[in-house]
Parts: sequence; C-alpha cells; structure tokens
Amino acid sequence: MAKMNMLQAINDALDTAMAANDRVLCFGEDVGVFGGVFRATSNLQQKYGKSRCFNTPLVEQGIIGFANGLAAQGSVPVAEIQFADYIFPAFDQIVNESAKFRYRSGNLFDVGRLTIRAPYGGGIAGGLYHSQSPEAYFAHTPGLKIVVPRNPHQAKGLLLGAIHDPNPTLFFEPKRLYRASVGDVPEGDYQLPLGEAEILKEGTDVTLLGWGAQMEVIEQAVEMAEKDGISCEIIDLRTILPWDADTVASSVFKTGRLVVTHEAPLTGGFAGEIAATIQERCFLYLESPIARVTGLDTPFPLVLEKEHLPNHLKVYDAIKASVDF
Amino acid sequence: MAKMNMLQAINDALDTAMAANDRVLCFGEDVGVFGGVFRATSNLQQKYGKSRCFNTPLVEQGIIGFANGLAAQGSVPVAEIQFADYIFPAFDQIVNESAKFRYRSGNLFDVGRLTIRAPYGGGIAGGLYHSQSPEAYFAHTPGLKIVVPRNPHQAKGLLLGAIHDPNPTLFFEPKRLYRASVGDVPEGDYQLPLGEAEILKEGTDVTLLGWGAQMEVIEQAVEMAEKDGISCEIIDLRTILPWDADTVASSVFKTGRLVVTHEAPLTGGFAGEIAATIQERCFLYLESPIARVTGLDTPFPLVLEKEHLPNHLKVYDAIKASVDF
Amino acid sequence: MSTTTKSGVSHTPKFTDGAEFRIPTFKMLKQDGKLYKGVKEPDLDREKALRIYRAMITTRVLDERMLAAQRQGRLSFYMQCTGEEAAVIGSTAALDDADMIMAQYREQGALAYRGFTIDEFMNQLFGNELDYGKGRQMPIHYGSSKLNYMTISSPLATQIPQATGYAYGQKLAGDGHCTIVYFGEGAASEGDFHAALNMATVHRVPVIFLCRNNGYAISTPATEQFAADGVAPRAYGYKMDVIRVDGNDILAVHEATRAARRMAVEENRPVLIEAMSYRLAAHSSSDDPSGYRSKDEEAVWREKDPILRMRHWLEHRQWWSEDEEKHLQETLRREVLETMKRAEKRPPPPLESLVTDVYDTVPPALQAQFEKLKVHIRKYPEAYPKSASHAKGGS
Amino acid sequence: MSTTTKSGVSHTPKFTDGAEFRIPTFKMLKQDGKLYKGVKEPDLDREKALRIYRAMITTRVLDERMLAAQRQGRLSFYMQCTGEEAAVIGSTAALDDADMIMAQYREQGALAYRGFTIDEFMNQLFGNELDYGKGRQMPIHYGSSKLNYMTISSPLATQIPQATGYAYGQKLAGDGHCTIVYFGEGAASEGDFHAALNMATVHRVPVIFLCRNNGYAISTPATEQFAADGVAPRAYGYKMDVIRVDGNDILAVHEATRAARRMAVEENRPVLIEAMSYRLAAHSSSDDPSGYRSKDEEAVWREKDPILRMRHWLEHRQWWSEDEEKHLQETLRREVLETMKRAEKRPPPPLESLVTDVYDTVPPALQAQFEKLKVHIRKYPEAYPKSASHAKGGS
Ligand SMILES: Cc1ncc(C[n+]2csc(CCOP(=O)(O)OP(=O)(O)O)c2C)c(N)n1
Ligand SMILES: Cc1ncc(C[n+]2csc(CCOP(=O)(O)OP(=O)(O)O)c2C)c(N)n1
Ligand SMILES: [Mg+2]
Ligand SMILES: [Mg+2]
Repeated sequence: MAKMNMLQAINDALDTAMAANDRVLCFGEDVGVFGGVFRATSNLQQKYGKSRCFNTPLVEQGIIGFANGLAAQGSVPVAEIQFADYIFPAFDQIVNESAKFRYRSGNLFDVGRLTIRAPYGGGIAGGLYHSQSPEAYFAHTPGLKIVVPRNPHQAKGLLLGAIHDPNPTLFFEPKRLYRASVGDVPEGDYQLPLGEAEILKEGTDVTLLGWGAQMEVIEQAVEMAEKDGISCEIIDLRTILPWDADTVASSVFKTGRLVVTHEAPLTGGFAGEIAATIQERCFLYLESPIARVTGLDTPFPLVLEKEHLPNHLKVYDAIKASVDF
Repeated sequence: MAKMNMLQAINDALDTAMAANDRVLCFGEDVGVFGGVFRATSNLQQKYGKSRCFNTPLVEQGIIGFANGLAAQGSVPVAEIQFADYIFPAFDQIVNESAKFRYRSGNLFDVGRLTIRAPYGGGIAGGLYHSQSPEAYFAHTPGLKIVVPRNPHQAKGLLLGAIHDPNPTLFFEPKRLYRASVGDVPEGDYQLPLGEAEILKEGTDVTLLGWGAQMEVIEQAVEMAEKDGISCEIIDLRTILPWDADTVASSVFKTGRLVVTHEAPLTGGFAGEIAATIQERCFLYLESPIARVTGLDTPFPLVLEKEHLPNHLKVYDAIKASVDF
Repeated sequence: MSTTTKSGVSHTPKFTDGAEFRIPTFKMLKQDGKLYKGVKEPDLDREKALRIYRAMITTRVLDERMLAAQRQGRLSFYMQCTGEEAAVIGSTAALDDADMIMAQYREQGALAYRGFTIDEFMNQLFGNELDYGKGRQMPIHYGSSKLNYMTISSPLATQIPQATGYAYGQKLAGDGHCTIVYFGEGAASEGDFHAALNMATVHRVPVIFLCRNNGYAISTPATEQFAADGVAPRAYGYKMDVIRVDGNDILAVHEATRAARRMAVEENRPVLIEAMSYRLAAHSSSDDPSGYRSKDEEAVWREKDPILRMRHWLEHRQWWSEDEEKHLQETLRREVLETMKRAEKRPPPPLESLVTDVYDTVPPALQAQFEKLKVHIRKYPEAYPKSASHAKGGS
Repeated sequence: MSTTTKSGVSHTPKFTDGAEFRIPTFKMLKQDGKLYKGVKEPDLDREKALRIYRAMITTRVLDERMLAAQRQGRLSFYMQCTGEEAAVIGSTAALDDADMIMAQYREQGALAYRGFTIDEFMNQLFGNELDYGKGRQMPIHYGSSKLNYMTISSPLATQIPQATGYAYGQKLAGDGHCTIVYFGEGAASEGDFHAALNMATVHRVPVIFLCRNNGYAISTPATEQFAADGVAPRAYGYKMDVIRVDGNDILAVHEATRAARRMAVEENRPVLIEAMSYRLAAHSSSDDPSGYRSKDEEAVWREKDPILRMRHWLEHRQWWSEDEEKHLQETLRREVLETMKRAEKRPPPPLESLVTDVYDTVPPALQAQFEKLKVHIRKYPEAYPKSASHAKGGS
C-alpha cells in the first residue's frame, strides 16, 4: 500500500499493465516525453520506449481509428483523449466502429482490447470546453463499456479492469480529483470488476446514486442529511454501461427513495435512464418520485459554474424533498 | 392541397423556402444534379442554380463545418447528411459548435439559421448502418432543436418551421415512410410550430407517445387495444428537443398510464428521459410503471430486424400490460 | 528546432499550387494485350497469372449473376466491382496472403483471389445461418479472419486510420507483414483519410493505401470531389511515397504494389497508390447512373476492360485459350447458380444471434430483453416466421 | 470523364514523396531592420506601419502583464502570442477591416490591430458583467461582431471549415470580402483542416488559411506532428495556392497576405499561407516548456524577435524613436494596470446569463430549472457569493 493521488494511481496502473504485457501501448496528444498535460503517462516513454508510449499528431479521430486497428490486430492500446470535451471528433470511430466491430463481424474480429482514457468534469474553472461530462452520449451505444472511478484505489483497480476487459472501454477520469483525491493504493496488479456498482454505505430512508467526482458531493450531502436523522444508502455506480440495475433496484426496494446525481445536463443525462428503469422495476415500492440533481440544461459556464453544478447543497435539498414528499 | 408522398413534401418545402429567400442553400453528398440518393432535392439545382444547390465532397464534418460558417455569415443553409448513420463524423461540429455557438459568444454570433436534414430509421433491410435512429445522441445537447415528422403534411410544415427557426435544428426524416406515406399537403408556405407535441387522438386509459415512423406503429397497436375496450390517447412528440413535457404530463394526469416507443435501443434512448420526467411530474397519478417499447440494446441487425424492431404487437402488449398492471 | 524548414529562401512572393508537379500514370500493358515499348516482361509466373485471372473472372461472373438475382428480387442489395477487377486483384496478388486487407466494399475480387468460396460469398449475401457475419450486415459486407480480410464496415474511410493502427501493430510484432487498405476517391475526402496518412508517415508504418479512383462517388464526379489532379498529390503533404497507376492494367498494378510492399515491409515506408479506373456498373443495385452520366462516357471505358486486357496478354503468352475461357465461365456460372439456390434456402441465423457478440458475453439486462422477446415471439409466432421455431427453445 | 488525369505516362514504377518540390520561405526584412538585397521598399505607408507596430507592442505588453497577473493569482488562465506578433498582425493588417477573422486563440494581436480596447480585453479576461461573452468562456476567448472577429472556440480546427463556409456566403453576397482563418500547425492535423481546404478549392471560396507554424503543439514538436517539410505542401493535394513566409518578418507576412487577399477576392482562389515562427512563451499559463525543450532553442528564437525587427526597420525609416517607444510602452503598461484593476472589481454577469443564449429564448423547462435555482440560492446565499444578490429579484 502506498499513498497516492489519483494521477499517480492511474500512472501506476498503466505502468503495471505495460510491465506485465509488452503489447500494451499508451499514446495520445502529448503523452510521450511530456507524460500528458496532466502527467498521467509520466515516465512511461522513458521506461518502455518510444514505440510503446508516444505522442500522436493532433487528431482525435485518427487516434481512435489507429487504436481500433491496433486492438483488432491483437495489441492492447490505451489511448488518451486530452480532455473528454475533445472526444467528439472521434465519436464516429467509437460509436460506429469500436462499439460495433464484434457484432458486425459475427465475432470474427473485435477491438475488445481497446481502452480510451479521458479526463472529464467541472469545478476547475474550465468553462464550456474543459468541463464536460459526456458519459451519457456514449451510454446509448451497445457494445461499449463506460467506467468512472471515484478515488485513487478505484482508479487503479478499475483501469486495470478496463485494460483487461475483452470489450472496448471508455474510462472517464474526474480531473477535479486528479490531485485532490489521495488515498491508499495497493501495489502491483489488482482488478476491480466492471459492471458492478458498490454500496459505500448502507441506509434505510433514501438511496443516493452517483459516480466519479459526484461521490464526494454525495458524501457531504449525506453528512448533512444524517444530522437531520435521515438514514442514507450510498451507491457508486462505477460502470455506467452496462450498468448494475440489480444493485440499485435492491437498494430502492429497501429505501423506497432514490436521488441520482451527475454533472452533465439533466435532459438526456444518464440519470434519466436510471430513473426510467427503476420506476419500472420498483414501481410499487417508491415512496416519492426519483429525483435527479444535475447540471443545468445549458453549455457549461465559467464564472457561475458553482451555480451550475449539482453541489452538496442541491443534493441535500433533494434528499430532504424526497423524504418529505 | 395536393396528394404527395413524404419525399415530395420535403422537396416542396425546400422549393418553397428557396423561392422565398435566395439566401437558402441546399447541399450535401449527391444533392446536386442527382437530387440526392432519395431525390429529396430533385430539380432544385436545375431551378436555383449550382451555387444554391450543390454536391459537396464526401466529408460530413466538412459539410456541417461549412454549414456552421454559412449560418454564422447570415445565409440559411439546409445541409443533408445522406443517412443519419453517417452523421457521427460531424458530431463535434454539431454538439460542440452548432449547439454552443450562441451561448459561448454571448449572442454576438449564432448559427440559428442552420438546418440539418437526415433520413433515419429501420424497416428497410438496411442493417447496422442504414437503420439507426440517433435522436437521443443529440437530445443531450442544450442549444439544438430536434424535429421528426410523421407524414407528408407534417414534414413540409415542420421542415419550413425548422428552416425559419432561429436555432440550429436537426430534422430527422423517417425514410421508411419516404414513399410509403402519402397524404394531402397544402400548397405554398406554412409552418408548424417547433416544441409542441400534438394530440392525435384523445382517450382516457393510457397515453401512447412516439414520433416519426413509430406513429403508424402506435396507431396499429391502438386499433387492436381499442377493440379490447381500452381507450387510448395518442401523442406525437414531433419535437424531441426541447420537448413538450406539459402536453405529455397533462395527458398522463388524465390517463395515469404512459407507453413510450422508439426504434433506437432502450438504454440511453429518449424514452428514458421522458419516463424520468413524467414519473416525477405525475408521481401520484401513475397507475402503472411507464413502459418503454424500443429496439434491443444491440446494434441494428439485418435478417432479424423484424424481431428487433418495436412493432405494433410489442406496443399492443405493452398497452395491455400497463392497463392490467 | 521544430520550425526550421529545409526549404530555401525567396524574396519575391511567389505562389504555387503544385499543379506542375504532376504524377504520371504507370502503365505496362496495352489494351491489345501487348506491352508498351521498352517495358520488360513482368516477373509473374503462369501459375500466379492464372490465379489472378481466375479471380477476375470469378468476380465478374459473380457480379453479373448476383445483380441479376437482385433484379429478380432474390437479393435485397448488391454492389459490383465491374471495371475495377485489375486494380483490386492485381494489388492483392502482389501481397503475401498473410498480409491484412482492409477494404471499402467493392473489393470482392481480393477475397476471390484469396480463395473465399462461392459458398462463403453466398452465405453472406443471403445472411443465412452459415454467414460468418450472422446475417447482421447488408449483402457484400464480407469478412474472413482465415483469409486476413477485415469485415467490411459501411461508414466510409473509417478503415483507413484503422489500417495505420493495424500496420503499426504488425511492425511491433516484427513478423514482416503489412496491411493494404482500399478506398474510393470519394472516401478519401473524409477526415479519417488525412489522419491515416499523416499518422502513417509520422510513425513509419508498413501500410499501403490503395485508392480506387473510379471517377464517381455515387453520382458525384471526381471533378466535384476535389480540384486537384486526382488523390495522389495529397501524398506530398505527408511526405509519403506515391505512385499513380493505370488501374485497368493488371501488370502495372501488380508491379507497383509489389514495389510498394517492399518499401512498406523492409523500410517501414507507407505508400499511396492511386489506381485510375472507372466504375462501369451502377454504384449499387439501388442506383441508376443515367441520372448523372452518359452512356457514351461508359462506352469509352467499356473499351478499356481490364479483364479483356489481361486475357489478351495471357493469350499472347499462350497461357490461356478460348476453350479454357469458355469452360471456366460455364463452370463458374453453374456453381454460382447452384450455390445460390442452396444458400437462399438455408435458414436464417438463430434468434440468439440478435444479442450475442454485442459484448464478449450477453449482459444481464440484454439477456432479460431477449427472454422477453422470446416470450413475445412464442405468443405471436405467425408474425415472426423467421424465428418462431427458434423462440420455442430455452426458458 | 472524371478519372482522366492530366498527368503523363510512365512505364517504370517510380515513386515520389514530393520532398523535392520545396516551398521556399518568403523573406523581405532582415533582423537588423534592413531589407534583403533586391527587395524593394514595401508599399506600406507610415500610418499603417505605426498602426501595426502599436498593435504589436500592445499585444506584447498585454501578454507580459497578464501572465504576471495570472502568476499572482488574479487571473485563472492566460495564453501569450509572444514571438508570433508579426505573423498575426502582419496578415490582419493586409486585409480590409470588414473581412472576417476566424482565429484559434493565440491571435489577440489581430484584435489589437482592429481596435479592441484594453477595456474590452480585460472584461473578457475577468469574465465580468461587461464581457461580451458573459463570463461563459475561459480567458482569451475573445470575440467582437463589431470588429468582425469570430468568438474563439476551444475545440481545435473547427473554425477552419467554418471559414470556408463563411467565405462561401461572402462570395454569394458579392460584397468583395473574404475570410482569414488562423490555426496552428498542430490543429492542421485535425480532419476538419483537410475538409476545409478541399471544399475551399472545389467551391472556389475567398478564404485565406493562415497556418502559424510555431514549432509546437503544447509539448509535441512539429517533427512528431508531421513528416513533411511543414504544412505548406498539403496545399498541393488540393490544388490550392500556397506560400510560405517568414512569420517573424512583418513585411513579408503583410505582402504575402495582401497578394493572397487579391487572389481570394478577385479570383475566388483560396490560399494557404504558412508562417514559420516560434512560440516563445509557454503554451499557456498552465504549461512548463522546460519539460520538452531547451532554453538554448528558445534563445535562438528570441534573437529573431519580430517586434524588434520591425522597430529597427521603422527606425531606419525614421518613423519611430527611442522616446516614442518609451512613451508608448509606459502608457500601455499604465493603461493595462489601471484597466485591470477596474475590470477585476466589476461584478460578474447576472445570474440569468446562465440560461440565456442557449436558444434565442429560454425554453420553459430551462426557465423552470432557473426558477428552482434562484429559490435554492436564496436559501443558501452564503454559498453563492457571486450571485446571491442577483437571485433576490424576480419570482
Ligand atoms: C461516412 C459515410 N458517408 C456517406 C456514405 C454513403 N455512401 C456510400 S458509398 C458512397 C460513395 C463512395 O464513393 P467512393 O469512395 O468513390 O467509392 P466507390 O463507390 O466509387 O467505389 C457514399 C456517399 C457512407 N457509407 N459513409
Ligand atoms: C480538438 C482539440 N483537441 C485537443 C485540444 C487541446 N489543445 C489545446 S491547444 C493544443 C495544441 C495546439 O497546437 P497548435 O495548433 O500548434 O497551436 P499553438 O498552441 O502552437 O499556437 C491542444 C492539443 C483542443 N483544444 N481541441
Ligand atoms: Mg469512386
Ligand atoms: Mg503550434
């Protein structure tokens, strides 16, 4: 065990994967000698050479196209997109290609070895284009897996899980926590399971569900709510696609209430999918409407980002409203 | 009034818009002399000249980038994407650019004059890449409008509405109905409102909600259900974004039941957003879980597309299940 | 110092559009089957020449029969390679059979050359239970892992950067193989093309980009696709080796590709080959070219038929005879017809093919959707004739 | 006949990578402020020359002060134009002020030249209530409809095909205007660049593509960005007129752009200009170049300072003196500091700026979200110091 921040944990995961298998490659804009603009790939080129960790030209559609080809060939590409806001030029390669490669070929070919890493989320004064949380854009795409870690321990274990998973996986990293989140991280290889939500805290009155940086927000809100005598169950979804509806439904059967929160705008956000599924599965158990606490239905603002973001006070209010319904 | 199929109605709408305003331009792959692979732009080049209706090189990101620039300049571009399945290379230009142009500039600049047309949907033996219904991918994007017509009359009126609307608008055309749907279409200019759902039939037991080609499916299912004595209310959402939650909620207040159907896969589909919103707004009125009848969570198949698609029998079953809950 | 250019200096503002740096078209074989003056006999033995020729005839016969089948309503869709057989087969034949092929959709000739059987073609075309693609894609979306032919994907140009990536993997593997990627002059307008070429030269990747410039992208003539003299000059922008070749000249295509393969594999130099040809048939069975081009123009190109040109050459060498031609054509026609009959009668893929291969295993929520679907089909078997019997089994 | 090439024929398979078709660098002014031999005095009058020079100094002073302000924590982020002032301002100055500018982000010099005031810069940098962009974008994302300067957008290269479209609209409008689009050599790797150039020549659009090749895209040196000798050779691929120019040579940049504008506006010939320069500062205030390049390399380029070079020229012409320099610098420094103090004290944009301009009007569901937000802020005013007072008003 070592104390690490999230960036170090991610770097350690990549290092671990590259040491274990020389087919693992890391590449993207500025990931080579510089180690990435956030330094997630620090020292990997120095350690594993320029052919396994390198800068690419500045073209996201090319990076993912290249990565798809590499994965089909049998290599294990871990491609970095510098900011999740810049993943959209690669949307076609991800949604029409990565996601459908196995299905369309009848399993003759696949790109299951592909992992795409990208920092996402707000709270760093990034404005429209350094703050987006695009997970829901991809969650409508059968064939992809989508993972979001909440802390360094999770980040390393889930990233190794994603790299080993035989399906193309998007790994969105909450960049607000890159240096802010510090914790114990086991040494060596360990993999956390994809597709399984984690119950962080049991409770009986209301279920709180989120992922990534929102878990911290949820914890703050729950602290306030529990002072009011409300018993909260906290779930980290961890994998957005395919998501663990069973764990969420079981919790709601018990609590009868659900508050889901994410940073992305409300409309079309993944909380909608969760609410739609849970209202169906838990219809007779629900004691109040499923609440969504999210960003506004606007592009991401800068100066008033605090007002825009679903912080602990908004989550707390939603808990209260749910319980008082 | 003239009898037209949907393609003719669309062609008529474009003709009407181009005749009225010489800043209206139509372009895209093969839309010039050939009039588009579906012939939606037939004769427009002949009538308005090569500078106003033309072929573009085969590059969707360029087509929409070009269209964004034109719209910012004050022209009124109507860009065609040959199939909605091929809109993804332009995803960045649409989601990061068109949608955010006005907001990021504080309204100094906008691309509100932009309309993007694309044929969507299954049922034509198109397999993975000539069948997709991508509306939900865009519905998570504040700043865009998304419109889907159900018949020729609607197609002409809504397309003219979209062209005149001062916001960038995606206009998805149900290609299965291009020739199959025939009806009376008024002559000259008329615009149907964006952002307003339409109640096609009133009823008291259950609300059926859909858009585009699914409206036909709903009507067939309702015919079966009404024979069983179930009174159905039918709503055509027409505009997916921003959507008319008020009309839907009012209906559900009355019926207490809602079945939403679309062709796109279930997870992350727009029915999820609708269900999430309506369970919140109508919580105490709901007599059964909101049901979603959709495509499977898979890429779009070919030979077994009938099995994949949410046809009238599946919708009928959902109505029955909702009423019998 | 990254902005130092190796170019010289000028003190007058001169513009250039590069139009003067023409890339000539490499030709060896005249239409009458004789070599151009000064061209030496190609290094192509009889066995290989006949393997190429048979693949060309197979492709032509298959295309003719299947278009007819489509017209009869037996097939939903078809696309012909007609006119471009030399460009495709001549290049594939210059490779090692273990090299990877990433094609666009009009390259059935490459598969025919590698030995894809008529049965295999038919199973895909009819999407029956033996189709490797499990009936999920439209006709002509072939694939074969055995023959190193990547399954076709409809979105244009996506395979081009994938080929760069695939070839990078081959280079690291160090097994001496390369990738060839085929695409049309229309698809070369996509952003993915630009990314692929740039990354290939930056990362020194053993990949051959083979552009089939057949004059049209559906209805759009090449003159409305780009202003330059073809696609070849784009190579200059990436410092990529390029050659333009007469795409109807089997010998030139083969020779150019062989040289390109050597550069790719031995020196990690990616190469762009522009094969100048013409799409003699309609774009697809859904298209009618009379809306955008003249019969006269087509006739000019029909005169340049690449198969006939090769046949003349073979006959000059006495490697091929009228009788052999007749026999081959008849045998193939019969085989295609018989195989078609078999293939169209075969049942469709099983119902579970709807949900397998989305992931390596079927996720629980999808499995639940599938179980529900089966119950539904059992309830309305007459509405689902293709799968009602399949839905019976299981839970 | 669309596949007819205008190129000749060859009977041997020769490959070319175009490396021999070098594009020379156009230069007029030496670092000592004298013209190269044989270069004639530029057609640039004193008034315009000083307008250019003042814009360069304004840019430099602004950049120095604002980077310092960022280091003091007064500003969240900043990007400098340092080293590239001539490339940007020389080209803008060659245009009509009504021509459209679509910039990447490092072109504040163009705005300074057009007359964007220090106040206007500051309001954007501090995102206060007077920022035209209403505090929504990060610092340096300027825009001015009055000055025909499109608001900056962070996603790279998206503005390049937009410029092609904008210019197509100008051509149809027939008012004799054109668009210039700026981008880095890194951004030129994006697919959008390729689309933009191709569409511009196909549709004959009055657009000038100005590539600032400053050697780096953040940490990535141009040598890892492309294998070719710069970005200029890509023009060959689209049959676009191209010129390479010393980006630190104000006269050469100005002269080349003037000629380009003439071609664009009078003949609808789009032009690519590659301005060879160097990013003297860090990529942005978040970057530390010591991780990827040497001080020595930077020093070489510091010697080539474009502002000093122009100043020498002005002094030779006796259009500028030491005194004037001192006065200008001091005045500007004072103005920047005073304006900054004013700007940072101004209140942020009103709360409703969160929800306006998403659409032309606020849709009902968004209005409802906003009302809920106001209630929430009123409940927790201390948590929202920037907007608590604003939330009071209204419903
Ligand atoms: C991304 C994308 N856009 C559009 C299409 C529709 N489409 C299919 S083939 C084609 C023309 C391709 O022309 P070209 O690349 O020259 O190949 P050819 O058909 O001439 O062999 C088009 C526009 C597509 N399949 N994918
Ligand atoms: C689509 C996209 N990808 C990545 C980025 C992140 N990014 C911002 S600036 C930059 C480097 C740009 O280099 P260049 O175009 O050469 O311009 P320069 O900074 O040198 O002026 C990168 C990678 C971005 N803004 N947009
Ligand atoms: Mg073609
Ligand atoms: Mg640069």
